[in-house]
Amino acid sequence: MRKVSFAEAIREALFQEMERDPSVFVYGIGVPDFKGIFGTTLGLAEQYGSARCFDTPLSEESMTGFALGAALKGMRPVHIHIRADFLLLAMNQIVNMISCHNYLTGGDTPLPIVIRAIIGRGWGQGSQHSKSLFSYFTHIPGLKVVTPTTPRDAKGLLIASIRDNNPVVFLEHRWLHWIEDEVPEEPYAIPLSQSNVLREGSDITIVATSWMNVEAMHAAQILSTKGIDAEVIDPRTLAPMDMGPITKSVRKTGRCLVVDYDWVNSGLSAEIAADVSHSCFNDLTMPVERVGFAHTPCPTVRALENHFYPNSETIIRKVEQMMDKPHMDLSGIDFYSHERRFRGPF
Amino acid sequence: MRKVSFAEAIREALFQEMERDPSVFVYGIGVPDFKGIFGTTLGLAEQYGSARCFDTPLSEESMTGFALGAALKGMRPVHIHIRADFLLLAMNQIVNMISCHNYLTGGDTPLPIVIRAIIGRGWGQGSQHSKSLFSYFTHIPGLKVVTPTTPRDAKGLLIASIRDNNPVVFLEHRWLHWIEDEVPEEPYAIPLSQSNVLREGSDITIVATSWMNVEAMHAAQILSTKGIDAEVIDPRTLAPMDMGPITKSVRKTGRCLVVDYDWVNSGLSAEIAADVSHSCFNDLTMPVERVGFAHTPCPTVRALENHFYPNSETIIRKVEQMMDKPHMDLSGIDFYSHERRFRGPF
Amino acid sequence: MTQSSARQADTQAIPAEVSIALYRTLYLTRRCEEMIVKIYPDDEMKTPMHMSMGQEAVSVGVCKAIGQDGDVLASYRSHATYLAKTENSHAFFGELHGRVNGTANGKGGSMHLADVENGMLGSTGIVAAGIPVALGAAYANKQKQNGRVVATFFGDGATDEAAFWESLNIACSMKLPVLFVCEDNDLAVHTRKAERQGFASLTDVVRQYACLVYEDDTNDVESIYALTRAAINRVLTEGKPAFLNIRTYRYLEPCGTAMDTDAPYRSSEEDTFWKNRDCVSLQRERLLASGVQKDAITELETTIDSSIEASVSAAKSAAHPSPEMLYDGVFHEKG
Amino acid sequence: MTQSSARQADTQAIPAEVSIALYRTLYLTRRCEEMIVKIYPDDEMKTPMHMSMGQEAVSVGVCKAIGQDGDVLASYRSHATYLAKTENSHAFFGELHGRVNGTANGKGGSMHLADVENGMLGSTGIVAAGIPVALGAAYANKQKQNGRVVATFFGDGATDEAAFWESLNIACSMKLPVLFVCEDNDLAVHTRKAERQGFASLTDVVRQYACLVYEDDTNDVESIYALTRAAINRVLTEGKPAFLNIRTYRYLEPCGTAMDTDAPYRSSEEDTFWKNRDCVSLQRERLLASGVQKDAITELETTIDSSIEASVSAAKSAAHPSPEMLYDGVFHEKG
Ligand SMILES: Cc1ncc(C[n+]2csc(CCOP(=O)(O)OP(=O)(O)O)c2C)c(N)n1
Ligand SMILES: Cc1ncc(C[n+]2csc(CCOP(=O)(O)OP(=O)(O)O)c2C)c(N)n1
Ligand SMILES: [Mg+2]
Ligand SMILES: [Mg+2]
Repeated sequence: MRKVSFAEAIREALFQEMERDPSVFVYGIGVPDFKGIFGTTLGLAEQYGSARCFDTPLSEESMTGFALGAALKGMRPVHIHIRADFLLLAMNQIVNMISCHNYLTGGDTPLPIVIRAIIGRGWGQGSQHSKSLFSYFTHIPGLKVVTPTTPRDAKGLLIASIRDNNPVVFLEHRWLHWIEDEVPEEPYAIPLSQSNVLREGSDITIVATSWMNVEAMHAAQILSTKGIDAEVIDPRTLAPMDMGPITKSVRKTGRCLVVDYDWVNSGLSAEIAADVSHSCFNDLTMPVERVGFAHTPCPTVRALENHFYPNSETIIRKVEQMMDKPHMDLSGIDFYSHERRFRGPF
Repeated sequence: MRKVSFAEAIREALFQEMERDPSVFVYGIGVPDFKGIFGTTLGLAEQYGSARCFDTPLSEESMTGFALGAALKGMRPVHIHIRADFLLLAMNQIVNMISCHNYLTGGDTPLPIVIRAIIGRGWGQGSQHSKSLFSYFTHIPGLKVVTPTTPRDAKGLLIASIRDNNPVVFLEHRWLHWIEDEVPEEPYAIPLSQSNVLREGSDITIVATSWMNVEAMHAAQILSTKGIDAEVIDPRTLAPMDMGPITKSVRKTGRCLVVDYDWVNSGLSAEIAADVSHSCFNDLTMPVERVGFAHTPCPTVRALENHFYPNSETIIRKVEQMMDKPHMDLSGIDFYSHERRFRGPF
Repeated sequence: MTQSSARQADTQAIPAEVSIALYRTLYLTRRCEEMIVKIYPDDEMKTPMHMSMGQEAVSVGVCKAIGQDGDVLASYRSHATYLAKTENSHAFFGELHGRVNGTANGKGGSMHLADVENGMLGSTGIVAAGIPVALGAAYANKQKQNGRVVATFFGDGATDEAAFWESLNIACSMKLPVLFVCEDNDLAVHTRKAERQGFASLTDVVRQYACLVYEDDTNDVESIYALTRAAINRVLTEGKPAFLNIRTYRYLEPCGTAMDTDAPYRSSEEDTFWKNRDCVSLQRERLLASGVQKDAITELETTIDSSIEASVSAAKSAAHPSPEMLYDGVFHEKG
Repeated sequence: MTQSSARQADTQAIPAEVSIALYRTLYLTRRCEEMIVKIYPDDEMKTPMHMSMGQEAVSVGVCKAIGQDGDVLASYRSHATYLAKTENSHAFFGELHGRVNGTANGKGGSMHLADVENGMLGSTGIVAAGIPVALGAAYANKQKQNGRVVATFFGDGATDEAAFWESLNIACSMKLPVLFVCEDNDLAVHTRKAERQGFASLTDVVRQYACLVYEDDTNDVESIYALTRAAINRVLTEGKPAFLNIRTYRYLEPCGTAMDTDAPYRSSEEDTFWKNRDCVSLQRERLLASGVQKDAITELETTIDSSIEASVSAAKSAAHPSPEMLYDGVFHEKG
């Protein structure tokens, strides 16, 4: 099968859904410009016209409410933000308005809204261009939250999100955009709320979100050379989350490490850890461990950014500690490939 | 000692701090009007003038940034919102700006900002006037989160919050305003980040937030008549939280129930449960249990509101299940006193 | 940029049946609220009440002008807007009573009256939050070229809020068929416009935008109706939004069913001034003056009164939602 | 409401030493950025760069006018504002290099340059988010009656945002001593004002507010300085805010150090037009024309050049923050 990048898979999903259904439209700050949101929206305006793919004033709050109004009149809006941090300007519309509008209007009001936002990292994105905000959305009843990791999932989950009759917050880590893998050409939907076992293993269960799956897979591969067999699970949909495969895995391994791409305190990792600690109380041979951002604002300088973000090495060190293994020699292993790939400016 | 209401204790704290320090000022929508935010700001404008206690345009986002600017110039703003839900309009200023401004300016910039907001309940407050949003703030590095339960704590913690050189989100449950208890007349500060054991007990540890402490204490009292001795702990400061007394208690009881006044999923209850499950792994005789809002928007109609909110009965039922006790006869017990007390309109 | 203003729109051209229909709806909204005032103390409607009383002409005039096909977003002061748009006092009282025959099984209550199918897209308890929603609905109508307009109702207080200004700019920039309807009662809770506004005249600011601007201070439903009809024509032909600033007066406390005429923020001159131009009485007098028989009016009123009684009875005898219903409708069922 | 406009403010009254100081700072900012362009490819400054190049006259003119005592809030396009306010190229290059001699040990980087003690209250990566912050600082100054003003810098794109409109209203309503400085380069990333604005002229809208309005399209630092001095005088005597709309032109790509003159959103006529009125050259020519010796200018330039070299060396030889420093400063230590 042909291989395409995650970014290209997103773009293909948008093209195919706009083609399939004239009620789909795509908009946001900079969406139709010649950079096209890291290339993911390039060509849409040319193909489907400026009424269905358009730029907007810098007005995140109002352009989010806009999506609700359009959905109420039968449209399927896809609203794009170049950074998830900017969603903090739209929380009122997302949480106070969109999340509960179906509930407050009798329960039979389709609200097919997709809010796509990109999680920034590297090259000094700093405190205001690096948030993921997973738990802000998973906390709220009425919102679905989707975080694809692979190109195939990116396309299939975006198509499923667009076709879903509920509001979906769709969060893409910027570094995933460059990953290339096999992606079917024809349109297809991957059902939401299905966790995906990325790697089977018997010693420990690693539950990872978004970019952390890349780190977890890398870690698992290195760990396997040291005789540790890790299972890696990507929930893909963070809300409503499919806990089944996670519980099943922990029942098997007796150990669980949650690796979230967010702050730990009151984050999604807390929910997964609390849930696993509860449902696998008799299976766990040790406490569930959590790894996430350092509890500080994201620093700009690389020297500290490297300590702010967990990576495969963090995961390996945690796992070796959990497995009661001696300190492994990891010299010679390259842990920062994607970060090196990205050389600014933004 | 004289007894005063929680609301009166808040008002007294504001008076005494404005008296002590001319850099303290108090503002927000409706703050100096004749209703005075449920009476908590009455008289301040008359006493200290309209430059230090003032009304504002309906502009939550900007009036929050205003606090940051004033703090940067040496003032101590207290910004008041009549509902916590309205903070969703100010998330950008709180999270993207205020929480990290000290970090981004070298770490020695005092930011003595208090954001007081009231959590609504009852009489059909409904989905947009009932949020507590605890985990939205505890998740973010650089913010302190304070939720007093008793009148004495209300005064002492508000004074401590005003004197603190960091941004504090101070959340008051509306029903607590009516509670009367002993409160010292002179100004005093209760240190932040000190959990408070409201009731000692040996069978089970109940960690409760805000209003849920009232329910938990009520439940504990009923449980004691049935031979169950519950320890009730009020963290009071939700971030940074003092986990010491909680861990100590669970080591003693072996059982833990977290009763949060918020949604359960990815909420503060997840953090406490994950943390206790981790630190008390060998002490827990059963999984940590959690109780919170139903995972739905808050319904307006009382018939459903009663099922949306947990109360003492929910707690008792959960505890009896955890303690493996038979279903208790609770007939004749009045579980909704405060709700009955409150008869609209808002 | 074209600017228009009509302090007293031309009401001559309004056909008799429209005049009567306007009165019927005005009377319906007034009487529904009088019923609320009467039975609220019974404590069966456990929901905050932001009463429209005094301001009904705004909702009635505008909703009748945009018609059944039009779309509407209301603020939390939603009673008159909901009733003017739907005339459905059954679902209205059902919702206020928290019963399964309400608009949302009681889950919404007074602040969230809606009837999406009939163009009542929603009401919101967050000041100004419905304004952006109207933009998207207007965009959808424009895409569908269905000739419909959206009206979004909000108070003068809402014009302090960020969302109003962003939305005004967006609507003008995108040339959306939307009516911004400011129900200007001079008050946000207890605070006057003058204490909140950094300009002398809101309409003078808005006139600088690429939209139509209309003003009315008559409290006369026909004036508002005529002005809205004129606005709609131009919105559709000229392809730009309109801003309607309509002065009016709130009779009751900001939230609740009591009179607060003695409260410190009120003035009795103002109260007298506005009650002398009560919108329901004005229209009744106009009908009488135009030759409609008193009996005909009384009959119309009696019919409405008994339908309101029927709505209240229906609400009271309808069931409360069952506990399981709490969990229904968090997500839409079809995926 | 008083309205003022000065397309070409009176620059006659500017003393020679001020003219020279203005040039010095302009030259400093320009040369610092030229240094960035030169050494950015070395990959030692791992931080996004929103370059001020072309627009320096706005920051320099305004910051010199408000003086050392004034307070400033910058956007993410903060280089010129930071340097004009502090003239501290050492801390500047330290921060861009992520070193402990930077403004925040490198934790902030290019988008968060600040020096609170010296009135540079902060820079922000969120469009428009610094505007409300300026209000509170202005309130504090007003309370202290210290006669200081606050200037908040933002782009034309920021005027689309909610926060701008709320803040303008608040400042006017509260009569705050604040200057709203719009650095109008006609672009938000690649999008022109005309595609984003629902009005013909921003200043015409703002003129309806209770504030002073000034416009400038000269790109001439003395014009901007004189206009800002005039504005400050009136802000302090008349007790109201001022809005300054200053047309200018961005030379480089929206973020990054490359020229993007060929990008589809650019026009070469525009480029030529603005580069013919380059603010640094304009001021240099003025000095020469006014009789300042070429040698004196060259000497001044050489001094600055070597101080910039020194700043870069200092930055390069300063330490990176140690890993433990990650956790410092999340909270302020004194409680
Ligand atoms: C965002 C937000 N802030 C504050 C409130 C509290 N509040 C409710 S009504 C109101 C005044 C609104 O005034 P206006 O828009 O003029 O409407 P009116 O009540 O006069 O109809 C306020 C401040 C709210 N509901 N939402
Ligand atoms: C709230 C927010 N939305 C979007 C962005 C992305 N963004 C960065 S710069 C910019 C354009 C800003 O234009 P303008 O205010 O005119 O400033 P200029 O870059 O022209 O100096 C945008 C949209 C952002 N940083 N913040
Ligand atoms: Mg009003
Ligand atoms: Mg610009």
